[in-house]
Amino acid sequence: MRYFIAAIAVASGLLVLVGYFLPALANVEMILLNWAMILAGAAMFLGIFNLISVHSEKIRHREKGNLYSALLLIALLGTFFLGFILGPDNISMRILLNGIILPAEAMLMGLLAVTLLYAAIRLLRRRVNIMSVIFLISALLILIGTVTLPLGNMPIFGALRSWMTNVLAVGGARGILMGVVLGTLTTGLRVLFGMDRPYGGK
Amino acid sequence: MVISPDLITGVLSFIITIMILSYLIGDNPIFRIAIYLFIGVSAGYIAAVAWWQVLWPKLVIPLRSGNTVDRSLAIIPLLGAILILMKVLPRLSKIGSPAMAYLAGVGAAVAIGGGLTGTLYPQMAATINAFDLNRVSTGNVLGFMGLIRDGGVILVGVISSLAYFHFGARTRPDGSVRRFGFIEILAWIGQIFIGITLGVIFAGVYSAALTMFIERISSLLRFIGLS
Amino acid sequence: MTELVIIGLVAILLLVLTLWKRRSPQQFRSIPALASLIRAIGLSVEDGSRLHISVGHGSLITPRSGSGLAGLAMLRHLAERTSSSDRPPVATTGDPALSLLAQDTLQAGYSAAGAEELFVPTTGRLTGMSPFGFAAGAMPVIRDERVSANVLMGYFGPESALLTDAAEQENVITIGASDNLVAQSILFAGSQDALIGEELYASSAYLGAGAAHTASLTVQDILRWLIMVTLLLSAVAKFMGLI
Amino acid sequence: MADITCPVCGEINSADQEFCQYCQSRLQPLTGPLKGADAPITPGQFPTKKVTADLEPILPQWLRDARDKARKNAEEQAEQESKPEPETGASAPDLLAGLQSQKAEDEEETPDWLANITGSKSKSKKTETGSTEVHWVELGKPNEFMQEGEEPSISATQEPTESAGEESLPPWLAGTEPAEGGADELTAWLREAESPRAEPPAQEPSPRTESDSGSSDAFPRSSEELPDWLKNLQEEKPVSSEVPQMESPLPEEKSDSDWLKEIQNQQAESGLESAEKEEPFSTELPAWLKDQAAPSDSSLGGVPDWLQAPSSPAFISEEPEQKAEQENIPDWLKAAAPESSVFSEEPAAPIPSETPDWLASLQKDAEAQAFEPEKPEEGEPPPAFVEDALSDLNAEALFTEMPDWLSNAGTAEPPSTPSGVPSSPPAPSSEALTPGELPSWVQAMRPIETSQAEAPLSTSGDQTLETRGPLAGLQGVLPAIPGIGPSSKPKAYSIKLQATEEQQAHSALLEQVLAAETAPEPITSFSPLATQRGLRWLLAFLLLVIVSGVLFLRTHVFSLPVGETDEIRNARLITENIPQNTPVLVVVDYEPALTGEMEAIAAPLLDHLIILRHPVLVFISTSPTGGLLAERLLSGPLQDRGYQRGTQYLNLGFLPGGLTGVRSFAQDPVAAAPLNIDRAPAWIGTPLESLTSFSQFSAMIMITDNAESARTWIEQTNSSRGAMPVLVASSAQAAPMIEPYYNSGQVSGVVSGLYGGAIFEQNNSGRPGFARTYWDTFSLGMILAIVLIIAG
Repeated sequence: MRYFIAAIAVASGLLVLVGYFLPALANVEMILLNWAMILAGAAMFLGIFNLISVHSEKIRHREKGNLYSALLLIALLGTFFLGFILGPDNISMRILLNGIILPAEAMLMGLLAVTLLYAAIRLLRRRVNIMSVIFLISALLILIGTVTLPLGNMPIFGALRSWMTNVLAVGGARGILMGVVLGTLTTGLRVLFGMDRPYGGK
Repeated sequence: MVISPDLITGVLSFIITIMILSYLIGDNPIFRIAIYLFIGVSAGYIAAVAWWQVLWPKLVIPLRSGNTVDRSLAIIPLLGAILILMKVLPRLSKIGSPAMAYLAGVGAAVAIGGGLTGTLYPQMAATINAFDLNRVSTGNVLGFMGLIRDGGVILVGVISSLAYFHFGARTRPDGSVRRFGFIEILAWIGQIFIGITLGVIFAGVYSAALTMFIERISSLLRFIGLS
Repeated sequence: MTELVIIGLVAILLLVLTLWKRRSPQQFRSIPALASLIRAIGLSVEDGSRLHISVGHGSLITPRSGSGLAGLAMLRHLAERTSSSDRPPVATTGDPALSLLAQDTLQAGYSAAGAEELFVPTTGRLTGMSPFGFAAGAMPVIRDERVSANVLMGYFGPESALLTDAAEQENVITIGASDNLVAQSILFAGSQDALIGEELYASSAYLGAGAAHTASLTVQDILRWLIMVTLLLSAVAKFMGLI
Repeated sequence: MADITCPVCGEINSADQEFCQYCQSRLQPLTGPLKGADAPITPGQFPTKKVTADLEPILPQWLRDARDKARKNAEEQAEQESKPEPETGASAPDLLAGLQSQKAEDEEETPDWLANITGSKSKSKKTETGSTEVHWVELGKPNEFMQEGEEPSISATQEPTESAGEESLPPWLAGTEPAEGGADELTAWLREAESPRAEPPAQEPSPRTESDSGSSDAFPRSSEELPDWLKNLQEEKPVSSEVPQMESPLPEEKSDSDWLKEIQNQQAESGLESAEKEEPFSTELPAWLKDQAAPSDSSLGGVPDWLQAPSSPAFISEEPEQKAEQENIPDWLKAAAPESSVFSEEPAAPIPSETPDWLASLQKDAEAQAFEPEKPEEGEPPPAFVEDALSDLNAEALFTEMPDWLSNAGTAEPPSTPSGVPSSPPAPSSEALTPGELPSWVQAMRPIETSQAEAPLSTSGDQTLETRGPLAGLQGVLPAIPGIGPSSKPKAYSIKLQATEEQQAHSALLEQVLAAETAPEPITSFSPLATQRGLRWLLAFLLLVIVSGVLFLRTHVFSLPVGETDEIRNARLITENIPQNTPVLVVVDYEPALTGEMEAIAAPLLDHLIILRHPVLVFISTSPTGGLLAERLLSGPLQDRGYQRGTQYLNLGFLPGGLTGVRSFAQDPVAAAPLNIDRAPAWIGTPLESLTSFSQFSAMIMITDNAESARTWIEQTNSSRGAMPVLVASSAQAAPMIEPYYNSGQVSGVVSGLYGGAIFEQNNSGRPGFARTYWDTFSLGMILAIVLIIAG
């Protein structure tokens, strides 16, 4: 059984990969990807069930914060059935999006202004090495280059900011992204050859 | 009296914003209530969207009103979906493994293909094209020296930061595990470029967060009529 | 087609090196963050605290899945190592399919450690379906479940700052890695030890996940230098107008 | 031995402690004497054990032979003296054969026998001096003959120490020292038997120095003594052959005079020491048995032969040298007395001291010393032996009687063994017994017993327990203490030895291992930096005050950034050159979290586009919330444009599948996204109904907060879009990753962050938007960050 499951992963992966680069198999790849899309959609419902089971257990065992879990379950099920019945474009869903989801996410993002500043201030207390120093200096230069004075841009920093963003940072970004691709390549190949089996199996 | 949706939205938005803003003091029950409410609503909303914009058009409609080919093609993912849903029961979770294996295989292939075609090639091409003399004529760069400077800096940055990640090393006589001297030098230069890149991005994230902080405070002030 | 040839050669190289590495393991440069992670693993087992591993919210059907798969490989290894702990590790994700794979990975790690009966499905959790929903759902895990270390490995966005901040307020060590530069910059500044870029994919090899993982690093090194040489030669050729 | 380690809890207690001050288990009574016994407990002694047991039945036989032979001519004795060597060899097997038949029984009965002895011993323990002398008798035998003058001094010095408490050890040790020396000397003495005179002086020094050396030294030595002693005993095969030679010399009779003088002195003391003498008697036999048992064990046959003829003269020469020993001698000679001519005198010496003990023990009536000689002559004890041997060759009978006999001699026979014992002493006397001393007596045997048969020991121990009820409460295992005591003692002793020898090496290794493990782990680097709530609150307070204050004041102090960059200029030019009323694809790929920033960036761009070109906007998103965010964009920042869904814009909502969905949409937009966000058929009305391919869009505008989605759209639509311009409105956090696509020409124009939005805003018809509203606050927030980071 384990080999059968691994064979499915290997076969599906190889087919998609070949179709990715061979136009002749592009249609096959599209079909396989559509299936994957549907399975991902089905997995979404299982994810909902996972959320429900985790928090319902908290309620059942009266763990810390079980009342919050109850609130989460009510909001989850209420929103889902509302959207399931009325559709995602219903006015009620818009209210939920603009009244809860959006302000919550936006404010959480806004909180990062404090947490990131806090982290930057304490960075050199965590690690004192050349990369951390360069990190802070470049961040400061970008911030300074972004700021304007009442009378106009900061004289030199504006141009420096543009050059750092378009040239200096690009070199490092490309190097990092290329390295990430190399890691992705080997990781993906391990899965394709069944060396890694995130779907289970020894 | 009919309450306008905008008013409800505004009130909800104001309350949620205040509740989450209270996190600045520290983790507190008000903040917890807000985030659990948010998690539940967002999950329910996304699940509803997934149903209406994924499963409905791609699975239900073909099965209901599709032709034979569409139906036959929809049966396989339907079985896969059923297998995945079997994982609801821990005892039957193994049954869903084939479907998850399928997803993992496709994901690996997409990651490889996307990484090569979407990142590696374009980034390599861009690095090489930085030395394209034609760009001087098009005015994309500040003259010949500018092309040499920018292209050279980017090339050095790419190579050195790539070298920074080199993993292979050897044990020195003194017992320390180090890379070859040449690689160490390149890596040292690379960490400067990496530091600059991360610093620039960090500044961008901070400016984005600050913008959102301003937007939220502005919305609060607007709601209470102070702005 | 060229890509397929390259991928095929890389695959053959990986397989050959995997067989070779089993006989002659190779040494790798030291990565402080991974040394801290190894200590964190031992600590969580000794003091009965919990290890929190988050594999992010990179969907499997997007290019972001690469980091998610790497995070799962790490999760598998950590589950196998810490399954004997009083409080087994908990894995959080922001993508439903990834959460299912996380559960399967945890279960596989437990069974490999001979403790499959100790596996609890709810230790593989989907804490939220949107990036910030996922982060907001993972914050209580860090705060309430006596976590001794956070391992963030996968695709994250700016929301990762919420996780590092929650861990920082709990005085809990955080070891983070992501293929997203935004998350990398945040983790670099906000976590105790940050893994940068490609190091994310090396973590499992450094923890002794096996010959395949160490061979992967060697393959990456080989490809790395091929790319560097190609870039140099191509740049010169481009400058000379040869291509 | 200043301290005593509790065998139960291992705690250190002062030597004068009778009970462990930690666990209240008894320390002294049993362990004290046992220490002496423990000493001999070594593997080397193992063989001697059976000897003693086996010898019991034999003694009577050879005693009878000795008597018979004593009646014979002196010549025969001389002949027999020379014979022993050959005889021992020959007789040994016979004797052994007889012994072997009894071995099993003996072993089983030995416990009983020991139990009886224990009983008598316990009584002797009561008297301090007794205990010391008992030790003397037991261990010092070989030396006794040489420690005349010292004996009294030793006993005198040690008695007080004992009275102090369980310090029976020192005296006992004092006694053991000579024993040790004696053990060693015995062999030397036997070897040098040919020159007996030279021996005594030569041997005296060692006992003296040892006895004087102190108890602390003595104890460890004592543990070593018996092994040597037993070894010597085992070596007596050759020794026995020599014995006759040394016994023969008459000159030793000269020593008798000294011996008699000492005896007389002792008689004077006997009155004082009468109580003490009781023990010597009880212990004499054991001691006496030792001497017999040892040879009998190694060479059973040799012993009798060895003792038959020369025994008397041999002892004559030895006894005078010790007071305590004189007490033994009589018992000893009870069998051989008639034989030697000297005996007429010898009895006199031992008698005075013995008589009272004898009568006390047998008849509980003190008799005059004059009678005493008779009794030995009467051979009460010997008869007992003889009778036992004669009446019953069975060793069991002998064993059972032996204890009885001993207990009688001791005048106190605790009902140690259920069998046999009761007949001997009255109950009261048994109550008076203390278990402490017997072990010391038994020690010589116990090691052997424990090694082979613990049960018997335990039984004897049980009985000592019963006699001492309180102890039973303390240690139900007390019985085991006599048996286990010895084994536990060596434990403590061996631990000390290991500590000095092995533990150092082990500890060194352990230290190295621990150092190797712990050294490289800097725990400080492991524990994260402690949080600083104060700093966090300060930052939050400053940001809140600055942002809310400036927003409330609505200041426009800070000028918007000037200097349109290339990517922004290109973006503006493209929007101005898009054909009129053509479909423009707008990808809304950002999370609600960044709505504010993205709207501030995208609004000016879209506003400029709508105002100038009136395009038909087709919104699509790879984010589930993108559809409603697009609606929010049109109903918020672009509200003034009054764009209507269906006619002026189309909201396709969520495009699932990420990269796959984008690719399918690039290949066939209509098929990939057939429905509107409200699930109504899309692509109706002009100009959308005519749109069949992706390339028919006049432009693609990406509003995204991450480079991955931008990359996905750029890469997946690369082959489908042809020359279609691509504009990107990106969050500031994604700008550095999107720049490369602009540099590579895949992206025509980029507007990134509030900074870019502010620049674009100044060039789009000049109407201020969010950028202007936020800019002062934004600049102050940036300055605050700069200051704090530098200060931090």
